Amino acid sequence: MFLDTMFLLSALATLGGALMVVMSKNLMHACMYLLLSLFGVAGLYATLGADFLAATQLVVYAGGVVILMLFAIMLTGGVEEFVNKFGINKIPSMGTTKTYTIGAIVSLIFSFVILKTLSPLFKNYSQADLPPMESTVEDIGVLLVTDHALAFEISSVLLLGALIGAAVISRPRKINGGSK
Amino acid sequence: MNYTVSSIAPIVLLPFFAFVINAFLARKGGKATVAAVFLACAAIAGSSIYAIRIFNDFVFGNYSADYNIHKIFTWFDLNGGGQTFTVNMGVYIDNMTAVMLLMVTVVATMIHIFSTWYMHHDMNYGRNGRFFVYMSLFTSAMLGLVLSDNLFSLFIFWELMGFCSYSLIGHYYEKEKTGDANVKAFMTTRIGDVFFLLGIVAIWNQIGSVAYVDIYRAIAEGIFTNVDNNVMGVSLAAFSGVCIFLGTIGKSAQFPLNVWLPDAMNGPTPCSALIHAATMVAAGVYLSLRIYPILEAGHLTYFVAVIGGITALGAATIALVQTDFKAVLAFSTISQLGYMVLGVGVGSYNAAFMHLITHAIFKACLFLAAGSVIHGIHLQEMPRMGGLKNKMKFTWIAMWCCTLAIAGVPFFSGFVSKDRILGDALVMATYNAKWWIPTILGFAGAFLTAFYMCRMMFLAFHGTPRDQEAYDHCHEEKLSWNRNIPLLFLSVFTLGVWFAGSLTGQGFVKLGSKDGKYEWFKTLIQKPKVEKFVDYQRQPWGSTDIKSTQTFPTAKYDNTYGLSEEAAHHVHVVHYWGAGLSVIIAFSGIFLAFLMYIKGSVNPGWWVNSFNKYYRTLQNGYFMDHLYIKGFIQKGLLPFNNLLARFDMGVYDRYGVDGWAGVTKYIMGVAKWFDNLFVDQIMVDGTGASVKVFNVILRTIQSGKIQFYIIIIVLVLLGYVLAL
Amino acid sequence: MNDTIVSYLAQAPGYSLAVSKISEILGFDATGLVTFLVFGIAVFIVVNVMALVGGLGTYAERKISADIQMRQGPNRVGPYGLLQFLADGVKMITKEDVTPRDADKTLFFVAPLLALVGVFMSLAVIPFSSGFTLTSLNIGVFYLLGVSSLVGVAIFVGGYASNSKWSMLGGMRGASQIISYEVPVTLSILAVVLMAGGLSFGTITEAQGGLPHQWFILHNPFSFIAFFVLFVGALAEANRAPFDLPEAESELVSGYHTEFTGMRFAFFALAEYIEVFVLCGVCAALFLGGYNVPFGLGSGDFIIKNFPAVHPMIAKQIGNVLQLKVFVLKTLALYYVVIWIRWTLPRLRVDHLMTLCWKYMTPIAIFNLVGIAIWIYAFEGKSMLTLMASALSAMAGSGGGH
Amino acid sequence: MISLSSYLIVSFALFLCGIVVIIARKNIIAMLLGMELILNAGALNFAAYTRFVNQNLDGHVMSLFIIIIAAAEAAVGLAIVIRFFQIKESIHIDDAVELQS
Repeated sequence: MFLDTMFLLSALATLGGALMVVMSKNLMHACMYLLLSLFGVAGLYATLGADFLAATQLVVYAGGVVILMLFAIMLTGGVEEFVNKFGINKIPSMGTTKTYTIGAIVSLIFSFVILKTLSPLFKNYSQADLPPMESTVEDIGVLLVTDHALAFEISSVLLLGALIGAAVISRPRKINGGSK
Repeated sequence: MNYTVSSIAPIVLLPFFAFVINAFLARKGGKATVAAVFLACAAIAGSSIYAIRIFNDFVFGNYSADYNIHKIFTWFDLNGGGQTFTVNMGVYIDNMTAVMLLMVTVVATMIHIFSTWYMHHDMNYGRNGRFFVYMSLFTSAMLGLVLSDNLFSLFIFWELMGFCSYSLIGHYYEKEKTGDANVKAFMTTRIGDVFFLLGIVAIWNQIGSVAYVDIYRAIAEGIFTNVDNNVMGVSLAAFSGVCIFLGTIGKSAQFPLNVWLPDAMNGPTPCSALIHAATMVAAGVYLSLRIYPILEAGHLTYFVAVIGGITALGAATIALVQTDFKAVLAFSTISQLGYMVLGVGVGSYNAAFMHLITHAIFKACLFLAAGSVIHGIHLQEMPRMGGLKNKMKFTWIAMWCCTLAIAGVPFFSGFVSKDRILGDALVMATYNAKWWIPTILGFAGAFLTAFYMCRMMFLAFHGTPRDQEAYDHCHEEKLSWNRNIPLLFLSVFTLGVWFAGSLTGQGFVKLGSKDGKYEWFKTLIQKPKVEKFVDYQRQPWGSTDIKSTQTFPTAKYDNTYGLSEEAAHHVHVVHYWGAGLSVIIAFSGIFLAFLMYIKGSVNPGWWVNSFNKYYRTLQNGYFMDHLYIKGFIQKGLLPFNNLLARFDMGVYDRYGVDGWAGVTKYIMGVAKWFDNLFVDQIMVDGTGASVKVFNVILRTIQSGKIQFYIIIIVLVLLGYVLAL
Repeated sequence: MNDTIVSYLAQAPGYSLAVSKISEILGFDATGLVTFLVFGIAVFIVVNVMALVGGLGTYAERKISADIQMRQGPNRVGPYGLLQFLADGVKMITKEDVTPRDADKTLFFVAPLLALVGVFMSLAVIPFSSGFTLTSLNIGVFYLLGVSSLVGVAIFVGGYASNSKWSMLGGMRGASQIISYEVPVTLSILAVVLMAGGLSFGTITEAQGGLPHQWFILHNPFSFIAFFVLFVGALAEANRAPFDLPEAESELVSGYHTEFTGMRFAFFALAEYIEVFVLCGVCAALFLGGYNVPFGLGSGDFIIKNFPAVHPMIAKQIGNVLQLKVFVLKTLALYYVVIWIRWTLPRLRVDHLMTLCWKYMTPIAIFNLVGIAIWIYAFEGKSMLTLMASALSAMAGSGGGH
Repeated sequence: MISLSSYLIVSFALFLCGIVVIIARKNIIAMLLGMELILNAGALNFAAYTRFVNQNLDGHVMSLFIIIIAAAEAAVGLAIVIRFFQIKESIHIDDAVELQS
């Protein structure tokens, strides 16, 4: 009962947010809806008993990724040019009816592909015979340093690489020709 | 006795933490540096508390002589070729370690305290607390070396100490001489270390482990002397023994690698006291005591004894004529290290170790006192000193105590240890005539030791001031605690009763007892009995030591050396002769010095003028530096290098490289023709033309627009799914 | 999975009786409904008390600053001016609610609410006492880190939505400051987690004791440093002086809330004061022993042992009240320090702020983390003072042989 | 009554939304938003299967790695976007068609 309610609310937040990310004409608003959607996903994790994942989702997305996105929007905002260097009209950056139609068709094709390939493998499981939820923090911690130690190490190297890479790429430097 | 990791690890970790923190803290200057100095002193004092606990348990704990604590943990595993190769690290504490730990921590504490006085002015010259940073790291490394349970981790700490020594010798880096001295010290010991590593590798190769216990077991099982395990035609024991002993020669400044130690005196005096007198050079002797069974199995004892004897006498003769205050002490250090090695060679195991301990204490005290003198009078030349006893009472007292100890005067510690080494040498000489050589070298050195130490004392402290100006400028000694307490504390331990008596059981000192506990040092420190290690069980890291007192009967010192009554009687008689002889020698040395420098009835100037050639030879240390640089490096290595270079340029470059290039050039000409005709015109251009055709098609697809790519991917997926 | 305040109240003897009565009246199993209601009431109480604390925070700030500057401070409304914050609230409500013409209306509306939501969400795991914790989540600390970063988003969005350059700069400063300082703060918290062996506030608090030498701040030298790293980082995360660059009035008028008026401004201010309270509470719970009361007074053992006549349940309640008092006392002491710092230290420059974070506090925090790991490995988790005591006793006790 | 398929439907819808965003938008940052949606859909699937099928937490670890990778991707991606903006003064995807500026 409680879980069902929570699931419905979270799913509503997730899908509503995602849909508004699609529909919204304002990038800033889209970003805020993405935040809503990610909170919804965190809620879904919580209903799945994945408490650690839910908290990680909050920490990483709400605290990190969304603010980064907002920063990027801020730093790259400005007047939009509607004509490219060849003088041809550009498609508006938030999309037009035409692009949305193409997107819808592509997603339909994608859903067809996925359903066609994966539906024979699908088997439903109901909630009736599930064990009660337990704290997963300790087990995940143990798994990370035993079975998945290599992946853990590699991801730490990846994060370090991302850190250095991001710092190096976005560092302002002189460009020949004197633009910014 | 329940030892867990947390009661052993702090000994090493406290100074190490102090090093890590001070590395950041000390360079800030001002109060931060003061805090860093305090932290360094507190850390070593803290680890001495743990060391005292261990010492206390081992000495007063009524355990047998071969009781030990040995804890190991797996450092890393190497898997390959179906074999698992486990490298273990661990701590190994037996009686020798316990005594050594106490000596290192207490002497280091005293030297740290003294350094706070001595290095006080140094804080302002941009160096700040760097000295204390390295002292902490050094102490930590030395303690780690003492606690190591295998040769490999010992080697790691050994090298770490070498590095610290390098840094500390070069403390006054603005002087050019200092820069040369630390490089020299580093490079000279490196020669020995290369061989040491070679020895470790040889042992590892044969028995798959370098832990002491495994080495002892392998010796007991005869692996070291087995003919199948010969290395380069000699037995494994001889090969590895010589190699590791070369490490000792380098670190303990034995002949012929003794040239670095006198130059190392360029460092601050407290660092000389800690590193080049008390601990690091002693580490070499400690190592040779640890591998004593290998030396014995390889029949190397005579070689070791001769090296020790040569060093003892040679350094003593050089010390006779030195005029620099610290140089005398430096050469006397080399000489005393020679005695220790001689002790190892003649099989006087516990006396060699005892001399290590006693020497560490009195030589540290001597160096601190020397630091006190130099700091007071601002010069190091003895001919310009004299009469200083009126200005520096405490230094004078401390220094006389140590001088008497090093000269081997009865009731002082040096007599107890050195006399026993010489006595054992004499015993060996009575068995086999070839042992007379090291024995005579040793006795002659003892005479010279007494002479030159007293010469130093008389020149510096007695008589009238020879340089009135320097004397007048010399500071009056004030009663400052961090200067005098280390001196007096250490000089108390130059008395012989601490080492000759019985600290255990009934009363403090018990001389002349016929049975039972007699001379704690002899009881505790005995040669490792390799047979006991055949069924040796290791304790895992983190376990509590569960052995209880009951399982270990009280140790007894076998007064007859395990010999028959007749042989034991012979040994005793020879020992009495040796003791008598060395007392006579010591006093005659002192008397001669008295005649020369106080009474004036023998004129030293006449001797110098008459034997000027020999005097100059000694003054320059037998021209060994000269020999190495002019003879070995310039005549030997440099021409060889030139020859190699010439070979490289003339033969290898001209005929090898250039010749090969010529051949290639010719082949290339043929290839070029073929290339032009077939490859270029037909294949390359043909491919290009065909690519051009495809290019037109692909160019339209490769628009650079990512979304278009995604759509293509999706369409391909769709096609794939439909085709299934 | 997790204890809540409801499961604590359900231990009371009358609770299950009441639930069954209500079920009888309503005709269906009302356990869920009652749980929901009770929880709702508890949340209502906490939120309102916290709003009150936030309001009193503004009063305290003004009073303490007046004290530091040798002024009187507010003293007209109520005794000692205690009701000043209510008067301020009334003023805020009655003010005109201005929205700039070019503002992003939706986000301008959402931003203050987002700030308040982020702070109130973090109240869910604050351990006021062993019983009175809304939910003692098993990932409490981690959850708190996650939701408190919503405030950063709110500040940023508020700055953006106002469409004013001061607000914009303030918002960007605020967001960059908050995500930067999250690194040392998280690392310091991780150090505590390492010592306590759990992410729950309950576990961390129970791992400490009532007396100062049992607190984590004195556990080892590294944790001593870690506390200050956490505290300074918390100041920066709550945009308090000397890190109040997002609202630096000398440069940015009033920073991200320049354009906000009336209740919207009040929401931001309230969020800031409550967040300071929450972060002080976190510092107290992680390092200063949290709600632990010494001598077993907190768990009621003391009373049960010495006064057998008292019912154990009552003893426990008394203990709980004591715990609540201790926790609030520690938190308020830190709150005072925060205000004190604000009126003592000058503001940092932006580049100094970032230098402090990335070049000093982050390396120190990493060093602490490694140091604590080594400490725990080397000394088997014993604290510094325990080790000293055992070393002393070893010295004293080893004489005479074993 | 919720079951595995409920979660899969949610994640499927999330995934399709992401695809639409990526195809329809011409703004690079907006496309990155779509990427986040897609990654979340994947991570959600892992967590759902862990809960309903085998309960062995490997799925959680996998989701964790997905979150990590999403964070790294966002950081590097946005850095590239900012750099791109510095060079081209545009974040329109159709301006990013050359390998050389």
